[in-house]
Amino acid sequence: MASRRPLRQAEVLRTVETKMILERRGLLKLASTALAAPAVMSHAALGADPVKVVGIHDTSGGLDIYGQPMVACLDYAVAELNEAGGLLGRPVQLINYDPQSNIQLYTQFATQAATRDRAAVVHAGITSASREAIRPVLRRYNTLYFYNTQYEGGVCDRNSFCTGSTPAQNVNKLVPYVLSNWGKRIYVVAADYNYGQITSKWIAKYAREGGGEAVAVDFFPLDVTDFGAAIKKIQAAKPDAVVSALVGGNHVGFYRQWAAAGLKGSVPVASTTLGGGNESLLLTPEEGNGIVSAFSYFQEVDTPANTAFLARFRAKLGARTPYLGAELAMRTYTGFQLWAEGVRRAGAIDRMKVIEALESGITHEGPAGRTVLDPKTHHATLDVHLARVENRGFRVLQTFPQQPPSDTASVCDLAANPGSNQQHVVDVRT
Amino acid sequence: MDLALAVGLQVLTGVAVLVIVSLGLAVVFGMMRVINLAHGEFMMLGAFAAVLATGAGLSLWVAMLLVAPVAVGLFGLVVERLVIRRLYGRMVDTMLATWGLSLALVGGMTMLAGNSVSGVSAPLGSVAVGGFRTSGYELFLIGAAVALSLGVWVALRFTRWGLVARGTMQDAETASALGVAPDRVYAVTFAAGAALSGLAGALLAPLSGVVPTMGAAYIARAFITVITGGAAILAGTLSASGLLGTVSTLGTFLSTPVLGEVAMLVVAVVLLRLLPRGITGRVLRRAL
Amino acid sequence: MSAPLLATEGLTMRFGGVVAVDGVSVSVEEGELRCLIGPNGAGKSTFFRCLTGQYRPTSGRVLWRGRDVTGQDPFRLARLGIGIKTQVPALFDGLPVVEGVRLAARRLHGERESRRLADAALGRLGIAHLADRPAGLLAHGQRQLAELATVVAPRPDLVILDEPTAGMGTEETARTAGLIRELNRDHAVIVVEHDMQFIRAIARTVTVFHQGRVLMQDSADRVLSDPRVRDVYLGRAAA
Amino acid sequence: MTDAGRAGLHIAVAAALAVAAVLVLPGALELFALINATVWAAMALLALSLAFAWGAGGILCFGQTAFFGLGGYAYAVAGINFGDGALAVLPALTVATLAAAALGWVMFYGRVGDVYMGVITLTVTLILFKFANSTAGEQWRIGAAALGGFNGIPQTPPLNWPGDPANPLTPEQVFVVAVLCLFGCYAAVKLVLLTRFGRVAVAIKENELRAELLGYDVRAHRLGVFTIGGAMAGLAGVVFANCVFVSPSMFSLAYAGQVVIWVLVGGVGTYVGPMAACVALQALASWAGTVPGFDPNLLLGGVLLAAVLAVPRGLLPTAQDLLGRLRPSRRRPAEPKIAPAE
Repeated sequence: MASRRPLRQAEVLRTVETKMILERRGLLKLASTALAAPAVMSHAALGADPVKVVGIHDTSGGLDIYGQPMVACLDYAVAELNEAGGLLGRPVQLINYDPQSNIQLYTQFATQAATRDRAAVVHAGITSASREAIRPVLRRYNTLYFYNTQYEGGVCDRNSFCTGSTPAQNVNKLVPYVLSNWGKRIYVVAADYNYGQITSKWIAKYAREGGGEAVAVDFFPLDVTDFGAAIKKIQAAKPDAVVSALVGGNHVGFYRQWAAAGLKGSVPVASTTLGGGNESLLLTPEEGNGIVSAFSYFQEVDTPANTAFLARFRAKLGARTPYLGAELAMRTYTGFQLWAEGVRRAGAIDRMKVIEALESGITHEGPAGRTVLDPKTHHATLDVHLARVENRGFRVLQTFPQQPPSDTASVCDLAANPGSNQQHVVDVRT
Repeated sequence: MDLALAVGLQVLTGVAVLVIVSLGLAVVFGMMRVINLAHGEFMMLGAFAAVLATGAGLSLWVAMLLVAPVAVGLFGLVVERLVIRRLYGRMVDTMLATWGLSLALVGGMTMLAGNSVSGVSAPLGSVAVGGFRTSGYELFLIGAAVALSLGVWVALRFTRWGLVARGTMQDAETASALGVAPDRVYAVTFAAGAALSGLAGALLAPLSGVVPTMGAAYIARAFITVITGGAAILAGTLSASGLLGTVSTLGTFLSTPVLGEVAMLVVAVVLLRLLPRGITGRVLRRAL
Repeated sequence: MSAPLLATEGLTMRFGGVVAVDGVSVSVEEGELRCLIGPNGAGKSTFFRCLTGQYRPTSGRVLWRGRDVTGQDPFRLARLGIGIKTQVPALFDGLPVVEGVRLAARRLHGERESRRLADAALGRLGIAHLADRPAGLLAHGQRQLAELATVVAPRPDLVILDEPTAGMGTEETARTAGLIRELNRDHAVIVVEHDMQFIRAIARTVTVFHQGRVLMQDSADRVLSDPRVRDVYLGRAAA
Repeated sequence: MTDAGRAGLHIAVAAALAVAAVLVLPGALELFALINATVWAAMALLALSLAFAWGAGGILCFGQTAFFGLGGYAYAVAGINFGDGALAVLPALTVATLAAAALGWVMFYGRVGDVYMGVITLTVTLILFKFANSTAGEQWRIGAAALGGFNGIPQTPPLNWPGDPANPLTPEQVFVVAVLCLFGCYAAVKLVLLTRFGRVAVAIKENELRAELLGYDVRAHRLGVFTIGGAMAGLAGVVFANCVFVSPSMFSLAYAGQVVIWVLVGGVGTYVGPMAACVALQALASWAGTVPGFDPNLLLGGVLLAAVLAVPRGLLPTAQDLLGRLRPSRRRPAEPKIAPAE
């Protein structure tokens, strides 16, 4: 696939210069750019120029349950860094955009981040759909990209770092738990886009490998709220357990209606996604208790580092402190730390220098335990936990330390093939 | 056998939801020839009214069955006075104005309440039907659809308002010849339609979650049901809901929820091609 | 003998249980001026709509020069050479009068010729001074004339007029009667009417409708003096 | 001035504006603003397509975005399969045109009434939206192009010089293409109105029965107008796909609604009005989006409501009336709606 030609040098310079005097108002910029462009002066002399970091996360729309705590953590990470003196002696300026759960706004904001804000790094994306919308844009405009969410794996792009867990790390723990505790016949319900489509294949693969079977897979678009028919259909298949890869606030209705139909007692539910946002808070204990998830972090993980972090976090945010749930918010915090470490090691914010530093084996010890960036895949080796919903929170059942991203590693080697920019769909039929 | 029973029950639920969702729109369309594109947002207001009332300590049933319809009915009265009344006889303009109202309501509510989904848990527990378990609330919705239809039938058949309403449906001039101030009839009708919409929103809140944008999920379905049904308020809504609800539920069972809905929309378009005036435009013309 | 210009054979139109037109057979020759009369509800408007393709008759046939044209769309009938004037004048309200008349002529003729025909038609009906006025702003009588100009501009073989004097004063009616006689020099004309003065002023042959059937058909004088016609029609009109 | 003269003047003015935009803006705007301007040009083209169908043909289409989306999707699918964006334009236009013709045939030859036409077009758009949204599975691919469901097709290829797929157009060049498309379509719809076909279409809008009784085939003319509108919407979809990428939201209710709002606010029966309203309202909405805590929907809804209640004929015709009243010397009461005066 031919990608767009990179920017000409002159364009880049012009963009850099004009953007400084612009307001962040879409309406005014057409006029103001045209008028003001010739009068702009070079700003290179200003040493304390802030380093610009852009965050693009949905804080409204169906995905806000994930986006809001992610933005809170990103805000916190930046504030913490600035209080400690910033990066390379410069303050970090964070610009947050809310794409309102609308994919096309992601493209727009990513373009804006790259061409107008000239961000040093963009931390962005919740759904895999949003990642696939912005990844090509940021690659085209040579802007470093961090994706800090658990996802279906396979992204192999030297410009992107994926710091969340992938199926070999989480599904690989969740499904064996289901098989050995609940039974061999699994019914899969998944969100109808690339995350759900690919994750459901992983669920089926691990079920097969564990001697079980995925008796059926149903997909639901993100705007579905009424699961009545689906619930009848599941009952007709008489599974031992349901594994859900449902996504977003609308899909929380599934757990609610599953409980309302009185099925929670007879057919237990596990989920690759529940907990990523505040779902466990939305569900009453009758609806939520007993659902099992696997993630690389839960707020309830009981380690000194996590306890200390949560205390600082609460002290800073006070009454606005969100519930962090599992993985996504903390990975956003961790992702930012990894990038900052890369910058420090590179001694510069230039994209290639930072990428090379990040590929030199960066480790972050933090609230989520140890995270090691894998140079070959740009994915992370991390601790994974199995946990069960209990009274609007999670109770950690089991911890699997230092799980490597072996799924992506089986298809991706950026050291050997640095030009790769695809997402490989791991062939899970085998 | 159990499966057939479960599917049958689900079809009934699907039909019931369509009836509940469409009745408010149908009353307003049938009597006033007004297509209220803010119908979905009236539902949204009803759902929010119910959530707020429950939060204020009222019982869920009072909140759903009383607070929601009354609040939205009053709101409908205001809308009729400020907007609809100025546009009588301009069907297209009314559609556009209510479309504007719908956007404004979504925007306004988003600013007030935020764009997050808040849920309501379904009351009534679960019921075993053969080897299947189903939510008691779904059965309640079927009952509610029947009760609402009966209510509308009684109101149309036995009240003075209903007499005028039926007159209007057959011939607007006859109605004014009955010596009723059309302004008041229209105001009452629109408010009644709005109240039905509010009630529908509250009733469906446990299934749909409550969010300012929830109306969009329903307006198209309601709109299509009413147009497919044609001019007769009750017969049209029931026949179209029956047909479309069955198609969409069976489609969902046989394939996916999306294709179920696509099948329903396709049937509606084909039907409108064959019967350009809706089901009750051709058959059942004298029905209510 | 050649086939009549327009003829119906057993034309019947039912609405549900109501028979609005019941087996009507009428024929009109080239160059004829024919009046169809009858009290309200006699079925003449329904008959008119069957002739002009707005209704598809339940049974029976409509023949144009011997060719079966039953149930054809109005535009196809119009293309045969039938000009139709509706009871409520149908004009392009937002367009200048002359544009409507030109478009009428333009279907068969080139742009230049249709301009000439339009000017001629407007002049013939004495409304050349209204040419640039938007049709929507005309007074009622002017609208009737503008529509007549639109109808005759393409020079149809047959002109069918539905109650052309509806809403006119005595003087306008008289002028319209003159106009119709003048039209009849070049075109066959069918007039659907119930104004007796008007009929008296223009008609040669009159067909009387009653309860969906043809009650009688004869010269104007005889029809107007016939006691049956007086009973069903004039009697009531006089009362 | 004759109609033809007036149309010529308008086209000349538009041409001057287009040339000015093409010469000045790519140099004057930063890249981001330029891409945005391209999006607005695509949207203005979409507004123009509905302004034509609604204004010239009296066809109330609530689902103009159906052809917009189909054009975009067809472009993306063909472009990926051919590996050449330039070759994909023709298939895209063909798909949009055929879809409009088929839908128009169903509606006009089924003698569907106005309101029902609105419902059917809206429903068709919703069907496409639902369908496009459900194509995430790997079985949904056309040749090399996966439809991608909710994701859309982020790999939508950019346009390139014909025969030179290795050399895609720069954003500046895409902007130029967008402006040229917009100008070309504007000139085309102005000229169409001078032909017999266009004049008859306008006449049909004014009085369907009269046109029919004059021997004009109303259905064929409406079908023609609707199909031309659909083709233009398809072209708008191609331009849009070049500056964003195709995804199901092209079919969404929100877009469908906005197009209707632009045309209504700008003035049904004019062309410049809807295009100007499109740009102004988009600018207003994106500005409103930056006001913290303010929801742009409120603004859009308020504008629509106010437009219907206060200026039902739209801003441009109302403004023209006011101007006309200020200049009593040029008496020309109640202009015919479509051809003149923009």
